[in-house]
Amino acid sequence: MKTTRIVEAVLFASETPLTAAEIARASGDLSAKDVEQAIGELCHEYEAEDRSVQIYPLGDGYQILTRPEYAPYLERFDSITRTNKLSRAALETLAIVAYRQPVSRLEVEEVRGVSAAGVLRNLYERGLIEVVDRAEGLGRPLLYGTTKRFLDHFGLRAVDDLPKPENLEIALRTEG
Amino acid sequence: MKTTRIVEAVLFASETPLTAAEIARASGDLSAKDVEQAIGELCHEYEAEDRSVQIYPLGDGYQILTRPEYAPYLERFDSITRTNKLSRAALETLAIVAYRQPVSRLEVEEVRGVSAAGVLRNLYERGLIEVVDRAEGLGRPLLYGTTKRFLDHFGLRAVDDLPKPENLEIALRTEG
Amino acid sequence: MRLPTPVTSQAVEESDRFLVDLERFQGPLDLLLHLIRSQDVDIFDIPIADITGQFIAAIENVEERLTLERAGEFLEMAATLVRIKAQMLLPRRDDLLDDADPRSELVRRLIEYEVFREVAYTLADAEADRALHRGKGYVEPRTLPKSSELPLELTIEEFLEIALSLPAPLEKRPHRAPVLPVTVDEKIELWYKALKRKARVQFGKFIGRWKTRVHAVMSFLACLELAKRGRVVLRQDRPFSTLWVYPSEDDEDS
Repeated sequence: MKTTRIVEAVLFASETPLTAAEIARASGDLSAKDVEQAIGELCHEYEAEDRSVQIYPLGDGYQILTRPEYAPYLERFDSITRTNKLSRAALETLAIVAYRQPVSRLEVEEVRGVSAAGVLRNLYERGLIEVVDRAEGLGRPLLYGTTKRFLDHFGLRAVDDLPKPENLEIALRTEG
Repeated sequence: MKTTRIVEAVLFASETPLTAAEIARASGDLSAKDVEQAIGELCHEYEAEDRSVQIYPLGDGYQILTRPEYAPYLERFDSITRTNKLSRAALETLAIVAYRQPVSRLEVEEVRGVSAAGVLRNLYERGLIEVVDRAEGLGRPLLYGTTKRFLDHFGLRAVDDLPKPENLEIALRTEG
Repeated sequence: MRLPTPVTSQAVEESDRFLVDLERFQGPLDLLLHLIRSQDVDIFDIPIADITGQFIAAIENVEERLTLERAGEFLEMAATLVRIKAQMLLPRRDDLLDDADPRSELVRRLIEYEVFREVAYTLADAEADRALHRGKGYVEPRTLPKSSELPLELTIEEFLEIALSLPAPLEKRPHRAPVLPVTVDEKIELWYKALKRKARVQFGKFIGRWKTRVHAVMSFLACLELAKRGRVVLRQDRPFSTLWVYPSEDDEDS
């Protein structure tokens, strides 16, 4: 059985991103490296054949997803997983958590100038942030960080994929 | 956008069979007949390219599924096989609940030495165990027992009909 | 909750242009940034008097629509602005360093917040882009059978084999009330013994010899019984402080 086909079958059957190491579990003869190579070949193949799906890197894993141009056709179907867009408060809070992690509620509130308890709880319940540690000091406040699901939600491979603050247009404006 | 690709995207995104008429909902320009034709083309294409998936008619609908020869590779993934076979962990936990009921999560964990929360939830969702009581003491933990469905499955009338642990070996030998 | 509005008449007129829907803003920093950026003023040299006036005017008009918590956040910023404005009016000493500008901390916060506000926009774009990619299971199943309805694939032999492989059951913990290993009378004897040698005995020390709760309870009941009989005096200065057990004065006679 060809490696590409085995990898394709596994990716096809999964509803969540799988890492190369996880996919390699499909067969005792497979290494994570074999899987990475097979994924590269499959990507080319899907591209060449103009398929409606492609393999996308998400977090440290991969998942087969439909291409963006087919989104309008799928919109017409009822979906249980239709994504609820996050509010601006949620996005700003996530931005702070992503860049400053591990970060406490107090730090988030200092940056945004508003209470953060409700937003943090909401993000936690959606699985976008998690408690990663406790700070030293009074009350040993919880410290938050982003999750794998955060990367998946935004289609990122890693938190480092986010633009560096110094590369943001805004930074140029303040220096000018 | 080619009809075959639209149909492919819709079939991919669905976990259950869809009828041609349902798939046609993807676009106002599509009829069920167009969809049937596209499915025929896709079947040929997948065949010719020796893909690991194929479109199968199921009931009055269609579904993309992995080909049977890839089943052995997928069996290694508990999360992505959708049969109602219990995992080893689930079976062990079920046995503990059956023989020790009413039993708390903590007691199950003491026997198996690993966290039992996920497995218990799984068994609960499968309707094999239920909450029968709350224990006295700290936190009043839930106590689990087996359900009628569990008994029905084995054709037992009551939990007491289960072979006694001391007779288990005999029971296995005589029935096996 | 009325605000003091020490605003120049010019600022009040100006502020009409900035009547804004506060719901649009994430908080006081967001509103302040909007006021600064929309007028193209230098963030490092904020015209604090004007901006303060505009800020207060903006929140005044919608004050009653805000929840107390949100209103408090905006009011706190208004107070900060007023304070900075007052400090700016004080004569500056020559030897004052640049960073002693009363606005500097506010500027730092504004720039920091603006960076994250920008990142949030980047995230919103990423989110929208990701949402165009649909995974397996996106299309809602017609009838997904609940796993509790699917036939179970398990034979009694398989089940029993697993049950057999489990470690032997631990001894069932008895759930009935334990037979009391100690009695009040026994504890009374022990109290007599302990008090004979000492002027007073610490209750905690007395019961510390036994691990189980029943000993503590019986010892305490014994104490109460002895106190009732007038054999001991119990003393505790404050709730939860050390409980001392004294032999009664006339106990020596008995």
